[in-house]
Amino acid sequence: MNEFVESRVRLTWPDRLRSEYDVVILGGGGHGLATAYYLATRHGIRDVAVIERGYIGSGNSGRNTTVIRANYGVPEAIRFYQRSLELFQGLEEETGRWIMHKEKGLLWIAHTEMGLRAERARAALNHAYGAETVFIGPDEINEICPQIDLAGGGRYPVMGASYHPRGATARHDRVVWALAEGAMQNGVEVHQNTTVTGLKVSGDRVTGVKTERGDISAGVVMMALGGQVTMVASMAGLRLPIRSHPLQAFVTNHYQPGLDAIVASTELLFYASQTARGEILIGAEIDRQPSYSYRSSYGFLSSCAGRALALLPFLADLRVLRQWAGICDMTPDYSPVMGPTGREGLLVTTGWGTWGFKAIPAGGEAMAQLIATGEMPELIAPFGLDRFARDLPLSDRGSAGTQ
Amino acid sequence: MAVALLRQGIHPRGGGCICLGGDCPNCVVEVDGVAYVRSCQVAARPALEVARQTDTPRLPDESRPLETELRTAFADVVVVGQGESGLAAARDADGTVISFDAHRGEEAIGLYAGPTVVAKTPAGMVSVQCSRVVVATGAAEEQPICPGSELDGIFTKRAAESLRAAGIDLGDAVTIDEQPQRFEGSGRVEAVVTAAGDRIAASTVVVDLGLHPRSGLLRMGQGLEVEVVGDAALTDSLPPPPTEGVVCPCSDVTVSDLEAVWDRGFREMELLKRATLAGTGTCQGGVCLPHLRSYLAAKGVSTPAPFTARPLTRQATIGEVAAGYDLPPFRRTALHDEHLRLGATMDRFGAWWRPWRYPDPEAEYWSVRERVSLGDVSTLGKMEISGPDVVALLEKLYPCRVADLKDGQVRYALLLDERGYVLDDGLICRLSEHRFYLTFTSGGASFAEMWVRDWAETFDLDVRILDRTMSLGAINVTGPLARELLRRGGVDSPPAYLAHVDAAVFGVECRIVRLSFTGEVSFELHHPFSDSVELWRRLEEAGADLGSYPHGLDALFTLRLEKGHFIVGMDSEYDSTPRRLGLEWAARLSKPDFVGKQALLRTNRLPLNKRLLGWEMDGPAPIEGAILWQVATPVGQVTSARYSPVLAKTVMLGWLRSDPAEPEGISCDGRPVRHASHPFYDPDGARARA
Amino acid sequence: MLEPLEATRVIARPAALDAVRVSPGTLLMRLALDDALVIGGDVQVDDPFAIVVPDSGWVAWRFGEDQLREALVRLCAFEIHAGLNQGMVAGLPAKIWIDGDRSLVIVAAAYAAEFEERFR
Amino acid sequence: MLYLTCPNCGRRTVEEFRYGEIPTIPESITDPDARDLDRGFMRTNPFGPSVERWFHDYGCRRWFTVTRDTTTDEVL
Repeated sequence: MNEFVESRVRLTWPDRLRSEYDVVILGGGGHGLATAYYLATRHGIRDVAVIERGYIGSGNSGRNTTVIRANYGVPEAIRFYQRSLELFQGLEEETGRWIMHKEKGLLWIAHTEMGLRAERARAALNHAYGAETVFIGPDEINEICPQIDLAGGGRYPVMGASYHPRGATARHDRVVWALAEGAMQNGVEVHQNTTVTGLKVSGDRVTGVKTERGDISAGVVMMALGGQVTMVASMAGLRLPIRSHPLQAFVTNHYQPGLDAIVASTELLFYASQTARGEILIGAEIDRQPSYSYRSSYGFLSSCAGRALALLPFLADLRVLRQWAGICDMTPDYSPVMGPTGREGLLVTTGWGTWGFKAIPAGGEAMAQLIATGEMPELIAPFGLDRFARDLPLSDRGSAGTQ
Repeated sequence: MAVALLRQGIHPRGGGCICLGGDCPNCVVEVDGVAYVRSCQVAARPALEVARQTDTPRLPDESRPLETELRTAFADVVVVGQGESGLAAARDADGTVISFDAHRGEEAIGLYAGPTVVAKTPAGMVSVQCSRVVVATGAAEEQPICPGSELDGIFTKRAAESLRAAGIDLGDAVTIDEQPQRFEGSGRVEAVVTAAGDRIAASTVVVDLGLHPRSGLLRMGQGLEVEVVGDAALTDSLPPPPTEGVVCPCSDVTVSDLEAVWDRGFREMELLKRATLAGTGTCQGGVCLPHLRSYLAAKGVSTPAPFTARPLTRQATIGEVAAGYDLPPFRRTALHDEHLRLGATMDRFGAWWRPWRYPDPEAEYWSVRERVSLGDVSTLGKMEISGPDVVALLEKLYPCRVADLKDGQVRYALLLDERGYVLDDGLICRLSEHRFYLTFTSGGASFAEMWVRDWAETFDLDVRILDRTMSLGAINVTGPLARELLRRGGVDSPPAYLAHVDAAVFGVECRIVRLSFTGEVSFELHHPFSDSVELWRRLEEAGADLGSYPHGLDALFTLRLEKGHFIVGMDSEYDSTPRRLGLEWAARLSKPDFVGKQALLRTNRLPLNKRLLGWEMDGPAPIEGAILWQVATPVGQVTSARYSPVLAKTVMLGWLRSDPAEPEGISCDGRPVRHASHPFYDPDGARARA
Repeated sequence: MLEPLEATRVIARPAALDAVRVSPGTLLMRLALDDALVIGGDVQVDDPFAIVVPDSGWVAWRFGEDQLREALVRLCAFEIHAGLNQGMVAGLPAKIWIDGDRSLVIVAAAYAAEFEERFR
Repeated sequence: MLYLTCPNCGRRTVEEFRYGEIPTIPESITDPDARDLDRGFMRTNPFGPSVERWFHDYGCRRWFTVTRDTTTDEVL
């Protein structure tokens, strides 16, 4: 047996889909399950069904590159992701499950004067809002990650970096399972292989969902759907500020631990880290064209590999195991959307772009609070869908990690 | 290589059933420092360094230079596999055919849209774009799943045939054709216990358990023009459900692991895979997939589909897949070597190399403020545009008025997007009634061309557009003595402030555009790329006794900041409306229409949440990005901060994100800062207009 | 074999460009319906709004066709045909003119140094 | 590896192009502010055929229009 076999989580599946629940959550990924988990464990709301089209974690929750960090570019986001980072730190203890959480520090490398300026500013802003980040020079970078070629292959000299020591990774699937188990133990029903075919609408109010297995009435319906949210929202006549783009990544065979930090470059547009199992995981920017296709491209693999090698030449002889794609829902301001939709009874958590995994606990916690209290929690109030009409976008493109 | 090792009595990995077909992980070794190499897929050559691989190899300490290249080819048909059916498919195909033969070391590693087949070959990487792919990859032999399967001395039927053909004596080999109960032995197999329970002593066991189509490429090609022939097209019959032993040799997953996670509720193929990591190793399910399916089928899961096939089907290294990729190119202005000659430190700004600093930064600054200086502004976006509808187009594109510009006049303008946010800024120069010359920022040039063309087509306007960014150089001659330097170049009537003329400077035809970003008299000399060096040198020579010294970007950032000029993307943000930037005058809302007008009308009614303001403080400049504090609360962030030599204080631009009333008690870097109106230097612009 | 290219750029109505005739020895590359790069000769175009300007922002390399095709197998991912080809070559925007011994690769002069390094 | 065919230059990999959206606003939105807001921020995000503009960045530098199935990336 390998040490990574999941040996503790126990998933308990319901026999049948009932026709009524207090809360129905569409999407059995990290955000949907975290919301259910916090509803059940923090608010005692247990009459909850999570409806999942495939298996739990089959969307972006199982396709991302598992980085946890809080070093964002606008104060509202820094506070939110810092909360998430802290919840992640306590998640193993809280659930009693090994999610392979490991703090390893994250380096965002700058190669030009403009890059230095951006990383200094990032460090200053994050420090001010409580997400520990410092600006460091090449010597310190070399100490933290000796594998980085400080000459950047001659083209991308390493001039400095913002360093975020609490940057971490965890095993994406295990986060999903720990939350699913915790929710299930507290009475939440998770229904896999259940496709939503429509929303039940009465006037301006959403009263439930229609599925291939029957209709469900619900006091509150929450959409936590990666990739499909535009279509489901349109069932309630709702338009969203979302465009769905593929995001690709690839992974190597496994090796002994050795790449201790998470390394990223906003100019080279890639980031690399080593998983608990020892694979090197490398991701890059989103594909430019909106698409729902999960097909990988060789152009991505080749260019991402080439860019990673400019900074981490020791990767050259590692064997590529597989590549894959997820579908990222991108908003115009590169920040998520959480909260009411303008349709009574319908809530949404979306726009999770390339930063959804790291937000799972805080997003779930806040959405659960919103459902339980009916009040928009202060932490996520700036992320409401109404921010566009109020002309208060949260422009954070520079923090997408890949932009 | 595997055969060569086995000939010497060495099992490449120490044990495990050998297939010699590239389907299992049981022959992986480290070759020349590269781990996870299937020795059955590599030709043995002298001087190759082969080492036994541990379960988890070390990361390499360093890399070796890689000579691999990627070649692109085109064909009507690509045939992957050159067994009988592959050969037939290649023979019968119409048009041009390219075939890959794994036996010659040509391994297709992925099938992508197009269709495009990428293969690793002894000659390097190959990418073939084609109309149709024929998958003739054959079938893999089923591996034994039972206790003892990790022993040495177990071979598939085909492997045994290959070894015998290579003259290797397999001794007392016995052949079994059903999954055995177990193998016995220590290190090397000593006996096999068959399904029927018979114990047969043997030091070599050949397993002939059936075939499973190598369907990875086919599954990867779903939705593409892909056809499958030969054994790869076999219907995949399930083996008997595994009962004991290692199912996935890559990740070391046993049947009891499957049982354990099944009991815990992991009942989907993907969940079972993810919870055990079966199928996620070197062979990507090549060994375990049939057995996992069979396991689930026995549990009552109806016909579990194989898990998704993803590239790469056969492995390549990161260095190999990077072959043929070229990093984004950097641009050089025509004056690149001049800057190097002058000792400049070059830095990249967007796509361009630009002089950041020359050896004497003080001279850079003071030559502009007190004498004359040259700056290379060739990177500015430049566009010529003409046509009957040109005024109509520009009136739509720019938030300022355009129609009233007279020939020879220049106007500074913002460019807004449809949300009313500032996209870029630059100049509008009117050449004649139907002809204009536009400039954009260095970073915005490429987008500007797309933007202008897009709107011209959207409005169906009759215009001609030529982007001249890369074909014209531009030199900024700036400082109180700029006029004198131009006079020496033969320009007796330089343009007035915010005007332009076409004239020769030292014999070089220039469009001389007068404005001021530095705060002093400034003439931008736009000229043919090929004349740049000549013009620069003549200006340099003629300016020597005027005290001319060139200035780079770093000095320019200080000079412009003293004038309070913001820089798009450095000081502005995604949601910077003219109002937030304090540039409401730049958007003429009385115009009938322009891109972003409706958005400005809409958002101007909303409360103002943040403003870009001027700030000053004593002492040295804080970092650009420093936080503005009101007592202990962060209320904003500095975007630009420079110590101004001429003003003897620090001047800054920065966003205030709190109540926009007059801010008080603001500090930065532990020191008090004052809100100050900008321009900080020469506020009425007398010097620039002089 | 690098040479700076002294050319004329013509932006004009497509029909006006269609009607342009150039003298023998002059190379007219039709970059787009309304866009031509003219090398080695004058050009008259019947469009009062045409933009006709000297364009020295390019550099060219001369090759024999076979030599060029062989190199392009490594440097570009599209199929080359006789006449003008435009696209990504060695990671940067390039124009390829295929015409026997007069075959050319043209890139913006700003990319000359990068291209030279990559073309090897 | 998505391919697009530029009407001027021919078939190229997607890396040579830049994507441009054609915004579609429901006719039911008639209020000028609401239309403007929808145009600026809301997206139809089609699942299936999508009419869109592409700019041939590395070639002729002109826009063209294609219909692409966003579920398969196939150009229709």
